Amino acid sequence: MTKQVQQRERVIIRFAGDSGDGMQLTGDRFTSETAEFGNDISTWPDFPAEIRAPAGTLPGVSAFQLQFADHDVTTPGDAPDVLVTMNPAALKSQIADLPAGGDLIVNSDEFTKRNLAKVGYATNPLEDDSLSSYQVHSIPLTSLTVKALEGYSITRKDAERAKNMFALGLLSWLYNRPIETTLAFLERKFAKTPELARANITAFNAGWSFGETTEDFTVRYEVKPAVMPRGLYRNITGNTALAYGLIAAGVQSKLSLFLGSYPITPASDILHELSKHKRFGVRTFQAEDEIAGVGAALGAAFGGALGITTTSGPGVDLKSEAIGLAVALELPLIICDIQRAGPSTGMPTKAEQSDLLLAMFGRHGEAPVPIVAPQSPADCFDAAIEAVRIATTYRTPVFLLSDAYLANGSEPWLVPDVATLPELNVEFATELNHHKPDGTPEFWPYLRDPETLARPWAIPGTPGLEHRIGGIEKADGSGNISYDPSNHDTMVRLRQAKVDGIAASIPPLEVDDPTGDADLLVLGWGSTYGPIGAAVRDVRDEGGKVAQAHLRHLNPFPANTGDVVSRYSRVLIPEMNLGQLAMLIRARFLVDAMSYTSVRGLPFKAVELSEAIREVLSS
Amino acid sequence: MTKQVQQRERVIIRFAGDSGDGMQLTGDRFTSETAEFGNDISTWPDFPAEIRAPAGTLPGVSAFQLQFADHDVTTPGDAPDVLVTMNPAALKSQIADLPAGGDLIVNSDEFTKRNLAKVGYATNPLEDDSLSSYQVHSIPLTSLTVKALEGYSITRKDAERAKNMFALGLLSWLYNRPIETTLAFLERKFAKTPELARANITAFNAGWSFGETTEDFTVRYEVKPAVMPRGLYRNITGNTALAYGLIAAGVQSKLSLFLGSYPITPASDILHELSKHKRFGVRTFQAEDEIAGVGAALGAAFGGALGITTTSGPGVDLKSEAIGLAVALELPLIICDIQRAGPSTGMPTKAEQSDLLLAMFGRHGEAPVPIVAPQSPADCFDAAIEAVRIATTYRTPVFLLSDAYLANGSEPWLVPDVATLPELNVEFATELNHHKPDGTPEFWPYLRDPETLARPWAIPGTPGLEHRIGGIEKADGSGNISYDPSNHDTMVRLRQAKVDGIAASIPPLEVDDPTGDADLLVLGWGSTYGPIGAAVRDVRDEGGKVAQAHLRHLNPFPANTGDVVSRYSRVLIPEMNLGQLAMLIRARFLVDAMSYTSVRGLPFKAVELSEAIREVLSS
Amino acid sequence: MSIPLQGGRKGLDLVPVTDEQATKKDYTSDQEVRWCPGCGDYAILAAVQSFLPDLGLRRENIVCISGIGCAARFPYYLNTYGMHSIHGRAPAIATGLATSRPDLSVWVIGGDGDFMSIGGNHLIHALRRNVNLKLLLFNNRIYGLTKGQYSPTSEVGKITKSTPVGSIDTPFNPVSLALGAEATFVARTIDSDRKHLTSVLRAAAEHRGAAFVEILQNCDIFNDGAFDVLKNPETRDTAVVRLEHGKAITFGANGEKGVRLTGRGGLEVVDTSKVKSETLLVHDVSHTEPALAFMLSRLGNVDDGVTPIGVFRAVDQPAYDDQVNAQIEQAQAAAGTGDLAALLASGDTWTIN
Amino acid sequence: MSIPLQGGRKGLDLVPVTDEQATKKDYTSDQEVRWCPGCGDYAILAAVQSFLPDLGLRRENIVCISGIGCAARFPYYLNTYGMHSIHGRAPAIATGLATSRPDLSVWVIGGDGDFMSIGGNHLIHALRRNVNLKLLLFNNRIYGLTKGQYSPTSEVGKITKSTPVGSIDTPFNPVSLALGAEATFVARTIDSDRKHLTSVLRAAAEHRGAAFVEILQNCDIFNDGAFDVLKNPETRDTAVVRLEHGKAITFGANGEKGVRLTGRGGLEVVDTSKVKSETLLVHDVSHTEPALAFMLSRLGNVDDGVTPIGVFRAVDQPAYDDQVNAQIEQAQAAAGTGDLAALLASGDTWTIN
Ligand SMILES: Cc1ncc(C[n+]2csc(CCOP(=O)(O)OP(=O)(O)O)c2C)c(N)n1
Ligand SMILES: Cc1ncc(C[n+]2csc(CCOP(=O)(O)OP(=O)(O)O)c2C)c(N)n1
Ligand code: SF4
Ligand code: SF4
Ligand SMILES: [Mg+2]
Ligand SMILES: [Mg+2]
Repeated sequence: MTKQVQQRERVIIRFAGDSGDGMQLTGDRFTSETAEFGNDISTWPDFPAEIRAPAGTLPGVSAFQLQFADHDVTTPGDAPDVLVTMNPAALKSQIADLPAGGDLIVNSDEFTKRNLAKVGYATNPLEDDSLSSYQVHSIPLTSLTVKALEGYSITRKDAERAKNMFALGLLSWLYNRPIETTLAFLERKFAKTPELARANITAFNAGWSFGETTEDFTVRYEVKPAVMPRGLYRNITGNTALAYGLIAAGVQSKLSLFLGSYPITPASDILHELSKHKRFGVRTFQAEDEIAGVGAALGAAFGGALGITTTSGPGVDLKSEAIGLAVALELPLIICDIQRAGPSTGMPTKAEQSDLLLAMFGRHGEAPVPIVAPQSPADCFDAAIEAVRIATTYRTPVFLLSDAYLANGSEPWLVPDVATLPELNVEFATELNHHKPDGTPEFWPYLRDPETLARPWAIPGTPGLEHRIGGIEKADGSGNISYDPSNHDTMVRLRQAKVDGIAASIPPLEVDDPTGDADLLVLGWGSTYGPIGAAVRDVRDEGGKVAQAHLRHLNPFPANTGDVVSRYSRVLIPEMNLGQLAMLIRARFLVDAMSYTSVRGLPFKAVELSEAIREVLSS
Repeated sequence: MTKQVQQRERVIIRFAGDSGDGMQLTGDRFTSETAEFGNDISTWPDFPAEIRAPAGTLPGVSAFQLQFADHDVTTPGDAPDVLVTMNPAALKSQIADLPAGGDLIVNSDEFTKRNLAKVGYATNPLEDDSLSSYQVHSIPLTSLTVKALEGYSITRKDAERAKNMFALGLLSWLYNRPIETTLAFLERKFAKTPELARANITAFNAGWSFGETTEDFTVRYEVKPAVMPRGLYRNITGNTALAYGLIAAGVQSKLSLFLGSYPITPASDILHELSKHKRFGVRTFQAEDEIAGVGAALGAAFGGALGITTTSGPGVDLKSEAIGLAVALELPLIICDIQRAGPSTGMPTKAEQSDLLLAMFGRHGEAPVPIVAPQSPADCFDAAIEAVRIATTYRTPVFLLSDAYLANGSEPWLVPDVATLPELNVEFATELNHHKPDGTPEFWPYLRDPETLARPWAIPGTPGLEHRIGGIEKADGSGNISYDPSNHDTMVRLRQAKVDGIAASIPPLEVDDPTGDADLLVLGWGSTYGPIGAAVRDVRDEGGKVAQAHLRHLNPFPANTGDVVSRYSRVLIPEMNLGQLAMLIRARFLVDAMSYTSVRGLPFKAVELSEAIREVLSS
Repeated sequence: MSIPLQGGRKGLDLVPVTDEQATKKDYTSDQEVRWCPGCGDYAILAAVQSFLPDLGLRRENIVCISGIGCAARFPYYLNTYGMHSIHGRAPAIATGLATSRPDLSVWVIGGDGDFMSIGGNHLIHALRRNVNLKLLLFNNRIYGLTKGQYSPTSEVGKITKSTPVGSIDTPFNPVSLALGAEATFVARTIDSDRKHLTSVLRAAAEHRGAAFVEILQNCDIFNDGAFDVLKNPETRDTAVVRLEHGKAITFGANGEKGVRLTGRGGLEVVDTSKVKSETLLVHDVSHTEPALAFMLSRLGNVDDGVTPIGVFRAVDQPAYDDQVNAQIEQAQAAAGTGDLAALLASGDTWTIN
Repeated sequence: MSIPLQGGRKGLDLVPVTDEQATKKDYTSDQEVRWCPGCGDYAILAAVQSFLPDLGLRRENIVCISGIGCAARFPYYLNTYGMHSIHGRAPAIATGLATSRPDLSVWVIGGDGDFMSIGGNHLIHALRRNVNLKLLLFNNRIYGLTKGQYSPTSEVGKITKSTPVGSIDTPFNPVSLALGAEATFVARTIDSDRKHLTSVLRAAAEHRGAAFVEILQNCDIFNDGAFDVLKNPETRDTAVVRLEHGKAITFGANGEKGVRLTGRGGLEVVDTSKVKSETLLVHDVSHTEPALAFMLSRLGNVDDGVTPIGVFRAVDQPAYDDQVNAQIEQAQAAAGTGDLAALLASGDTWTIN
């Protein structure tokens, strides 16, 4: 049977199943095939908080959504076109997101009485009328897979497990994906157990053939490759990009990396990634807690390393005091906060942007710290380099604010040419820099560079520059302990001026205002870039006039930020918090910025934002 | 020789000497005598950071300033009328504050070559012309004291030590203070060594007589008692008042106090004070660190105690995570932050108001916490009770923001009648409060009071109400773990609404605008009340029109705050930070509030503020 | 196994009892248990739910406080009062609760990350203070909840997500650390040995002061089989030494091995058939000084070492909370309960008429 | 006193040396020393300033890191690189420095509050990891800088500002705690005994890995005389036991007392005139297992106990930082130093032309 082929500009697929069903792997593989094919992609893995909640329960559902298109995509999409659910729990928890008419692929084998009861289905939704508004493809994925694998000398459990490859095969057929990367991947993954490799490949092929033969699918879809800049691409998650950015910054600055970290979701993968790169001289220290993590990083920074600490909200709380010390010591330090939903333990695997004010103000005393935020998974690479640039140039701790959504989400990344990476020239002090009244030369650890206000970085091992630094207030210049009231006032203002002065080194805030006459500016920061961009485009497509700007630097703001926000009669700031950036903008520039906030642990949907924008436009 | 007596409305005296010279004690005694006499008083002890820096050095200087008057005083005064300096270090470090023509009493015995050299005096200032603009009374205090004590069987060291009592006697004579309390005090203090008691009394009397007889002093001063409300008075420091306020709140609420604390300057004295009051059932736990301190207080709160933790900036940093947990648990908890100059270790004995934004935002996630700030030492009593009222009524952690200046400063306190203290009725839950769908009653730990949005406080030991709480997001009502996106959004907003709703229970912000037509409002918070009040009065005395308001509640603001700040065309916010309240006011009400800031570790002087006000008025 | 009791149920003296016989069901909450299938935590939960009713306490007077981690999910499943707090801080939180509420039996649960890594300081301070807490360490030698990093109890060379070429730091021996921290009650047991586990928990419950129990717990997912040698019927008899108070220390399927003191200040494993039985070390949990218990705790630290389980130490020393309360009672007995009016009017006062 | 050296100056192996003979003055900074007159910290400072030059190291390769407290002011006075950090965190900060800079000799200074209270966890973890740090605990059994609260090493019943009717918690024995935390080098000495102090510091310096030294230090102002019995010529000979490697443990003015093992797994003090000298315990710092050292550490914990000083334990075990660096070297030796372009282009890639 030849199937009809339909063209699509973009498709959104969501795989959902039990934590044990391998949905993340399935999603990853489909992503790879799709990348290989040349579509633009954006992905969003959505883990449960539990390691492995009891099989078949709602909390155990693990999902992976991706959007791919023949054009530039910035989000994994709002609502899926195709929802794959491997069990009743997945169906129950995800079905509300599938629009009427959407394709629903269901593993019917799992819809047993017991499994249905577990999640509170009184009747089998595959048999009652409740799914009538969808295109339901009820397929016994498990038994088809097991059947396909008869003859393989593997356990029944292993055979059943391969059902995700069957599903992947089916979807790969449906969207006509290239399958080589997956086959190669399976060979690699099961290199030690060739029988399993063969079985999984067979399951995959069986899924593909099932698509070919079953009458259930009459249409295949084609999504043309996107037009993308030429070059070498790979798919990359935010956490990997961030880790690579740090390594690249280490190479560019010729500083050796020292990571002091304590595991915490969703930041741990950066520790895992960096611990693999010993060849780059990266030292990773899994500390006893977050305080020791940042402390060790600061100690390493004192010794001339690029000190880094990675964590999430609860860890930032704990690091506050040491970050304050870093402010006083004026040493470079990178604090990566992969934000998650708070307060307290909150929802550890879900995303939120609610640590902005913590990063700004979460230390006693006046202790300003620059803040940089990436806007997409791949952008974590550049943002990390930028954070290192600021930290090393200005000798200051820097916050890098990512979030759970960027951390685990992925997108294609045009692998940069190393020659084009920013140069980060860091020089350690080697010379005495001051004279005593009697003319003898001496070393002043707090003598500032007149332009950057940075102090010299004189590391142990440098003869003649022996000096002591500490958290007690220091005399301007000499760095000796000083309780002089005016000196304290001077130093407090100098530290602030140094951070404020960074604005001179950062590019102006760019505004995307194609018609040039929008009167609403939508301003964002961080991971909302994708959905805001999509929403703005949608509104513009309908003729709405709206400008968009996105802040990479939250402290200090780019020098023109005041001009930008004052230029528009209305400013809308969507945030996944209760309006933290809005507060800063209002206080600083006295503009009546409006907040659109949602604190659901989920990224914004483009539709909710476009709705919000439309509402402002029409008001 | 009869001396001339001159009237004075107010006098400012500063005692300064080495840490070992007993200046704090001298100041305390003079304060007591003056209180006894009936003047209004305000004091300001200014300690060195060192325990006992080497004798005679600048860092070892300890000072005590007080202002007393025949009228209401709100500050210890800007510049002393009389400066007592016990050694060259004291002279060198303090003399700049003495206005021309001021009285300078110097212990000439200490002006030896060695002591002069120690602080870098090339020549003896008592002998060169450098002090010619002051009324210098150069008196060999040490040798006069030793001479007066010849015949006592005490060591020479003890005799020398009594020189502070000689100085006190002299000053007591000069201002004609009643001496009974001091004599009684010395008897008490040296009860175990009667010879020392007698010696010190003799030294005191010798100082008094010296005043009578020496020709150096031709004038005595009289400062009439102030007209003050009738009643019983005592002098009280902020830390003592705060401790008493907590004890009173415990009595009024019938909750037993549990303090979990780790020593830190300038908060330790609250721990010391509370540890004395075991008769009130107060349990004090000196924890291994600040985290354990707040943790234990929270654990006690879970058990139905009034949980308190006391600290200063570095400790607040460390407590952030546990405070976030308290926000999630919605349990009452009092966090007393006795602010000191930061960042990092900063200047630990000096005052600053730079933890306001830390208290507001220093936790990950959206974790709002109410903030209350006392405005004078005695006011710490009332502010503590108010903090407890909010914490227990709304089941929330509350910040009480005092500072080093309030903590150690003192003023006369009209001892309140216990019968007039606020009633704090706290009720623990004892009953099931909800029904399951099938009608069986159950307990919902997060079912809120519709008015306050507070949840029930059901303490262990209550049969039938067994329940579990935690930091993971909870389902609205039942309190069970919930990862439901909408529920999280609801809960985040409910917690915010609960804190915002406190505004309904607090008095409106009062404005002092005598003529009613001022167009400048000076808005403050915390310990700046005294100097702002004094400055405003000074400006008004010259005919300036200026209104004053002082915020006791920083979060939420009183409901009318927006009205108040919008009513004035100009708003000036003096703060001992870089403009933290100003930021909140600007963001919230979009008024172009101006900051006047000083970060010198010192309280404002009234003159600098009146100058600042005048400048605004004339601009 | 004999349970060392200092003065009977001293640890529970002040906790109200009930005559109503409760059951495991009464101690089972309505929350779905969310550990991985096969996790050792299930066995511990079942043991605790079964054994608590036997203490005869009023259920509402039992409180379970935990930090964060898989283990720390425990309180949700126990139908008593409970708090799932923050990572590492449960011993501190529980200290506040126990100190202010002598009528409660307070249990603290944590994993090896929770108790030995981030919470190490609170743990050792709670032990030294001898706060009346039962501290159960679920030691799976791995970070479970964060998906498999090595922990401070992981063996050297462990390959995990954060140590791709093997960990390099010497692990803590939790029993040694607790003994070095002046703990008055220290024990070790195994998740899968319900009887032993229960008897140790009961001894802990009845101890007045801090009782520290290390429970070797299997993490099915990230460190499966870590304790197999102690569980496997073929190896366990020679790998595990069961300490029993008042009995000579022997092990092996038929007691063919024994432990005795060397003349050089150490312990050695001997064939019981080859030595006089009087020369074997008789276990005594009540030594005032912890040195011998410490020596026993090291038996597993050598190559081919054996792992002692049971109660290492149980000595009677004043509990912190009891003394806090005693100081209050003394103050009140000496001078009456506090009089607020008198307090406020204390010190130098004067009157303005 | 004999100094136990494992393989000579192993601890300083990687630190550059100099031929120029430095003096105490070279190690004295220009900052005014600000401790109270008479404080024991002066003696320790003088000892360190005098002994460091003898190590023959390049001064710029020595770093001193402290937390907060009177003791923690130390770095300001030593003319090396130094950091006065925050309360309790110095061991963690120093861990980062030592791990990334094998060419430095890193000294960590803290008081009993700094190391044993707020910083207890970092301390025990640094010890267990065996990071190449010299950790000097200035134990004055009080909080000096905050003006006199009791500390985790204060004796029970101590009356201080925060314990007006006496403290009630059992103090840590820092040596026991360190041994329980797997420390490879543990010693105790006294501020006023310059010779002993210096010899212990030298042994610590030369130890590779974490060396923990408890220095009993007098606080003139808030805990004066705490160690008088160990210093007073009339009492010290019977109160102090000087441990010397390879020698029988004796004390008393003329060695009339000795320490030996009991048959019950403990130690006892005996009259040397009444026992055979061979029965005395010969001190050996190099026992693989810390149990005997632990036992010695308890000698002071009983009534009329004696306080051993000297090196309790000094064993050769891989240092954390050395192993971190070895893993890096191995990785680089095996596959070359990292190639950034290759890294960025790793994984599944595709090309768009
Ligand atoms: C302050 C803080 N840091 C880190 C984490 C992340 N975290 C949660 S549990 C855990 C460790 C889990 O290991 P363990 O305590 O051994 O418990 P297990 O899961 O193995 O039972 C970590 C690091 C956290 N929740 N909070
Ligand atoms: C986070 C923090 N908590 C508390 C303090 C206050 N503080 C400074 S030093 C100290 C303890 C001092 O005792 P110790 O460490 O024994 O040093 P000593 O002064 O006795 O030498 C304390 C509690 C602080 N500086 N920082
Ligand atoms: S990850 Fe390990 S410890 Fe955690 S629930 Fe699963 S099996 Fe148990
Ligand atoms: S307070 Fe004690 S420890 Fe601190 S400097 Fe003074 S004498 Fe030394
Ligand atoms: Mg674990
Ligand atoms: Mg101390």
